[in-house]
Amino acid sequence: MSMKLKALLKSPWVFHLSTGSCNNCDIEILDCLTPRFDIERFGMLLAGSIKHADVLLITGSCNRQSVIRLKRLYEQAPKPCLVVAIGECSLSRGLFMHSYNCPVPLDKIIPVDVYIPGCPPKPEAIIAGVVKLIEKVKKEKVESKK
Amino acid sequence: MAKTIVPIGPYHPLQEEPEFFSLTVEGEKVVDIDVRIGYNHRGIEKLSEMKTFDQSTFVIERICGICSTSHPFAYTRAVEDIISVEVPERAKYIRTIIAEGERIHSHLLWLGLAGHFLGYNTVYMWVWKLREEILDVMEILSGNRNNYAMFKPGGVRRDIKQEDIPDVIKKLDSIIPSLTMIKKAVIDDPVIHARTKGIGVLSKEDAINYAALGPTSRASGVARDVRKDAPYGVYDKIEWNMIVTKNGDVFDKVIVRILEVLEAIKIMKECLLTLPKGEIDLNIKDIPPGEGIGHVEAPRGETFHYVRSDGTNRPVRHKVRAPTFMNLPTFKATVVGETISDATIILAAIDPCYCCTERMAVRNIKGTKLYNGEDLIRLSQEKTEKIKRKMGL
Amino acid sequence: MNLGNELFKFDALANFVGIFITLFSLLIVIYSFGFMRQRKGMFQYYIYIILTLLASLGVVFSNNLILLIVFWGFLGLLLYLLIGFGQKERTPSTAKKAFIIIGGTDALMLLGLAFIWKIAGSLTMDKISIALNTKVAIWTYLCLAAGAFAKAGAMPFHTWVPDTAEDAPTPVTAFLPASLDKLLGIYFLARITLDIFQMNGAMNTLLMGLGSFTIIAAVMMALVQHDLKRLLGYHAVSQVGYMVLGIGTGNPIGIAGGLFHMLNNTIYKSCLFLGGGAVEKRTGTTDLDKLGGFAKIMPVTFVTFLIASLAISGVPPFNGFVSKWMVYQGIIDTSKDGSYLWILWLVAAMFGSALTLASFMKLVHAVFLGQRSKEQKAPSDNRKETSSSMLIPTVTLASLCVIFGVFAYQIPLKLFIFPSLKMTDTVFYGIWSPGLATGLIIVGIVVGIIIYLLGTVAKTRETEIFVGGEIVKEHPEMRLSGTEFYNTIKEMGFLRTIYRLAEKKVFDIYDIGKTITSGFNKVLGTLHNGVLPTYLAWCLLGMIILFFILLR
Amino acid sequence: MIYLFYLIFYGFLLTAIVGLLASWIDRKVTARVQYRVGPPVLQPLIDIVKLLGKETLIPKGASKMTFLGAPLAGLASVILVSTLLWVNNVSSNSTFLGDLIVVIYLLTIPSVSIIMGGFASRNPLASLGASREMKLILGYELPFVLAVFVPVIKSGFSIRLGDILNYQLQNGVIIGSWSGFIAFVVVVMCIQAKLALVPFDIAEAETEIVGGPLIEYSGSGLAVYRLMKNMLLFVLPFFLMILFMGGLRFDGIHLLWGILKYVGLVAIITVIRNTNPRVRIDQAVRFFWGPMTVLASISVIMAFLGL
Amino acid sequence: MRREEVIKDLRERFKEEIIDFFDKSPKRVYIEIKPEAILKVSDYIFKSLSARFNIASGVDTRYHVEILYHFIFEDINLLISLRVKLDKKKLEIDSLIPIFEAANWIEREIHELLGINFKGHPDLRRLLLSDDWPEGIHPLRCDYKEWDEKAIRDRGV
Repeated sequence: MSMKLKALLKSPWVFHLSTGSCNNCDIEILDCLTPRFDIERFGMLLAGSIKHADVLLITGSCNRQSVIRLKRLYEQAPKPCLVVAIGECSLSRGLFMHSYNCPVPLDKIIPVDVYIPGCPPKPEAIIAGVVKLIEKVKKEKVESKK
Repeated sequence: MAKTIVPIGPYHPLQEEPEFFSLTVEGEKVVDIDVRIGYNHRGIEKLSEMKTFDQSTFVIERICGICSTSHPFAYTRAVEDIISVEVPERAKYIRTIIAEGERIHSHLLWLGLAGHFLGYNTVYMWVWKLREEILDVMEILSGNRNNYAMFKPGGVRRDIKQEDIPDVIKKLDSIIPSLTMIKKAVIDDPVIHARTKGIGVLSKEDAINYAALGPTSRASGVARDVRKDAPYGVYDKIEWNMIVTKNGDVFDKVIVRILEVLEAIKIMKECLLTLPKGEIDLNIKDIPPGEGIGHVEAPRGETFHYVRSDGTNRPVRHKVRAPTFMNLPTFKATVVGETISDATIILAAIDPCYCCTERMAVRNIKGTKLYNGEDLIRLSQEKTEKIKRKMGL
Repeated sequence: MNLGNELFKFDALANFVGIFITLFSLLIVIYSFGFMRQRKGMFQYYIYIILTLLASLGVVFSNNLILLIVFWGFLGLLLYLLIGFGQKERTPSTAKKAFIIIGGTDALMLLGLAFIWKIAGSLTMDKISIALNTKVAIWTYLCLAAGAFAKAGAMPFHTWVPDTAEDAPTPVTAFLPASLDKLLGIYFLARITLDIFQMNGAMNTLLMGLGSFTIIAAVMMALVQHDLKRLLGYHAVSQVGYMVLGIGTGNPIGIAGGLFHMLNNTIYKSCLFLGGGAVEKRTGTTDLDKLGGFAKIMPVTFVTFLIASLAISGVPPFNGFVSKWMVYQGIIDTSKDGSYLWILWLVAAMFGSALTLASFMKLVHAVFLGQRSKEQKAPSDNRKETSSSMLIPTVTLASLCVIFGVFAYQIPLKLFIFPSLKMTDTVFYGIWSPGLATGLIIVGIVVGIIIYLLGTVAKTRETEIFVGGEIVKEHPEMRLSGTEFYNTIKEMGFLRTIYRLAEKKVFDIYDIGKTITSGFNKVLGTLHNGVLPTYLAWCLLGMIILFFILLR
Repeated sequence: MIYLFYLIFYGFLLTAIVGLLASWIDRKVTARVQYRVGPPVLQPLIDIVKLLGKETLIPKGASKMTFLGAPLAGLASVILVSTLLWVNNVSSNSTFLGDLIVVIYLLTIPSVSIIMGGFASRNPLASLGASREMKLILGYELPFVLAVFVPVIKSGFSIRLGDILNYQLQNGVIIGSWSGFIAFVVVVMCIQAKLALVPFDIAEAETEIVGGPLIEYSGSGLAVYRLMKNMLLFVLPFFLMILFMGGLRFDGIHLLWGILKYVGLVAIITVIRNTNPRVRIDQAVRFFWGPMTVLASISVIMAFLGL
Repeated sequence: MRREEVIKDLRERFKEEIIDFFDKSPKRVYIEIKPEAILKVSDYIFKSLSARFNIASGVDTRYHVEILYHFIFEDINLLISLRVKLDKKKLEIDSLIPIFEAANWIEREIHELLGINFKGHPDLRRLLLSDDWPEGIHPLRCDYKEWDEKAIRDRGV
């Protein structure tokens, strides 16, 4: 594995995108920064601009207004850029599947690497999810080398 | 002169939720402001009309993660208003306890975020550390950190175990000294004074004209609180004070919220200590035709639900009005004339909650089975446990 | 002794100024081919330019003060005529204003000349040497300095410069107020200060005070301007402050710095005006609100403009830094005389430099960077750069900025400045070695480039800007023109009052004069109401007063 | 040639290493203040290496040259400044006269490079942030220049850093005198602003304008900016040490002292950063033009009086 | 003013305008009034009786579109809901903005979700629905049907 990829896994800066959520997942993401969980231990930071982001944490049920912007934002993110869907809403839209304003699930819009279920997932689950993401990337790299 | 718009949002670190503010500026001064919401609209009112009265509670809970008690509270009260029943005494106490717990965690959340917005990350971290304690308390009481799923029309879903109460009270007591310390640190800091005093003043007239609610209006000297005006739960049986200040600036809003947290801890403790024994649920089966209104004081102000039933097991119409819906338009009165830096904190000062404002709609389509909130929570908890085990935590 | 030697002289200072006057005239003529194309009266225009060149050379090389003043006055007239080529409504009144201020100070100079004749009995420059110990001598010096100040545009005679900059055609502004008038004004100031008079401490302090004040006041005005050329015009004023400051130090390095700054200023200021003119030619406006985003369309103009901006802001390694640095050295040297005021001048100069940087950052943003305005978004316009006749001068000047900065010691100082001051480099008590520093900066940049190459800079991707995820195209107003960047400072405490007064032109010597004159007119005018009995009454009153005085 | 050696080894490599370490100290102390654990030691380096591996994005329609060139200019100037400082410390007699002014000028270039980068981004928020940065420069430049001249006055009107160091070697550190101490306080505040840390991180205010000038930077450009900022975290306190605290000496116990001084300065900066909310830009400018300038003037007058 | 007085006052003052009066419970009163009178009645309630405007809610019943304006009298803990029934052919009513600003957003919301035109509203822009939502489709109407063919309504697993 190259140095740069190793570094990416050791300092994933996350950007948080809410596409019509109930706020709980978003707050749990913020919670991850706070003393009890402190994701800065793993080198994770919450980035303000999407151009600094390595990992997009996406919450919410992808409503119509967000979907248009979400696609554009994904374009704007520098690659390699990983996507994590957080919470039931972004997995399958959960309760909101039949809402007139939530037409498509997230993975039909942009490719998703890791799903973290829960409503809302606990901060531990979010951290574990991001750790899984790292493992997944590592594995993919190893496999592609074979 | 050319019009210049500075965008704030939709995906802005200022807000967890997406909203788009366009500030028309001259230099750093804001001369006009407009907002485009709708990034969070999920059509909950419609969805609620697709579900049974009981299922609706879960959808209503997911209107907003922070107000996940106020909305079901107001909704259940609206349904009970249709039937014209009173819930059992113990259920009332439990409801009050959960509602106040939510108030504490919501206000602490806001206080931390306000510190974050001002670049005072130390306050943010300290307050959120404190907030974790409250979440622990809520986890002990309801089993969940958020989305407590405690409410149902006619009562509460789960009981509070008697053996948990001493623990909870100890935890609540342990919060007070740290909170007092933070209160002092915030109230006495000269830089915070410089940043918040006299900023974003909402006059009393404006507060009435915009029908502002909750701490926003109480900071402007409008002494309105549903808990006092139209007592529900056990607020009429317990001694507590309404916090009102006069100036209506950001600083007063901070003060109101901090003091309300202390009040809420007081109420919660008293409720826990005087919790009566008895039933917790009426087991309501049928809802007669009619319409009902329920309104409660959420952390951000009055939450208002209107439910109409036609005798079937689904609501015909369910109208949700969150406090932010009324508070947010006040920015026209508060932001104009201030600088961009101030605009952000003023916008934050009403503690906006857009997911409430934009409600998801709740309505059932026949023949489809949906997961309800409890399922989701169960799934997530199992998942978390699995992950925990795997990680060896 | 022949008449030629009596009337003209060709010493190093005059030669050096003469060379650059010729160079600038050449560049301006080349530029005008492009800029003034398809305008009327171009024949006269070029005639005036050539006459200006000749008159300027006359000023520089004349050894006789009378001859000098004749050329000097002639220049004023030519300035008036050249401003008249502007196409704005206000142009005539601007031309009048410039003419009156310069003409007025010319009169002061004549007065000074008369004094000199009285004191020294000669008007041949290299024969006069007056000590500033009598009142008359001081007044003489002040009268002559006023002329130099008005020409160069130092405070308090500066007010014609910004107006001219805004209303005159750009080549004219670049030609006269920005380059020739600076050269001539400071040349004359250097002449009277160095050769004709022997300065004393008090006069030096006055000069330095005026210089510092000019720097700060003018640049503060420049900070809040909305018009490209007017902003540059205020800088044309503020830079004079450094030259006056340098000459006022009275020690060799300071004077050398002042003269070098004069040269540098003309280079980058003309470059700025010409670059601004290129933008004006292309867009038809100089309103900063309506410009923006030209860096991609006019890259060459942008680079030259940027170099000149950094040079004027005194960013190393460009030429502006070297001369400013010499001026600073000169100021610190004055501490040897036991003066404590030097720190005031030094701080003013250094802070002025920061303010200059600020206003140029604003300018560069408003014109070349940032987003394009609605007015300039017309898709039909696919032209790239401006014509080559407009590019040659700017590129030449910009490269001069770099060369004179990097090889400051080897080329301009050694060839022009030191000989004209008759000093050797041993006078220097410490020299910044720009060549070495540039080398090190280049190495630093190479280090940066190596870091870049380690990264992925080779394959870049263009994306939309991130404004929080909103779609920018739907909000064309979502751009900052930059004109209001410094409103915060403008609205700060006492500055607000000063700015407000300045907007009312309270500090404009021309307007003060106008107010006084028109006030007199008004008073006198009310007396003439055309009614016969009133006049009779006045007559009677006058007679009574006369009788009273006479018969008392 | 000796300069080239200094530049590569001291100016760039050593500064970068110490700067990255200092950045880690800053983050770690911040985390400890906030009851957190904080990042591992190599985190700042890892961040930069990671950024180098990321894609470099350029905003549509922006001038690529300016956008990518601005970080380089900033980095180069920081390297140059740090070289000058090191040369002064290592062999204090081999520098040229007037290098203090050169250093003061060069120290504004990193900010200017950030401003240019922000302007070149074509982003309204970046423009706003860059304009704030410029206003901040205007604000702190006045007291900074005034306060920096206190050591100059004290050391007998020499504007050579080496002379100031030698003076302190013989007569004790400048911070030991009253005027020196006041000037030191002023310069610390100015350095806080130069480093764009709270309470003066107005230009990059995350929660207002999303990182301001750096909003559009990604990949290599951001890496260079971050490296530059980390190096500044060494260069500026080091400059302060030379002016007020006798610089860094390499003989035995003095080296330890020097390191302690440096760590102490970084700690002061971190503590200021963690105990204040961000101020508004007009408040910041007012703060610098008001109290700070007055303090700096007082220290200058006191220095003239020999206090 | 006590509860009875308020009710009596309203009943007498607006005899003409009141169609139906329903005294549901001590805290809830529903008054149906003519649509034309909404400005007059709410002006009196808000300004003279100084009640607080809670919210308006629209309901699409099969025959009419109803709008309920909820006012709360906080001192006496009474919630009065003014009900207006609008004919489906002519969905128009006066805007309440001249009386209080608070009606601004809710009218915009009802306008887009139910398609009611508020006369005199200064800007009836979109509030909640997305930019690409088609004109003339109102999700809270009874006859609302899925219009987006691309929408996926299953779990997709």
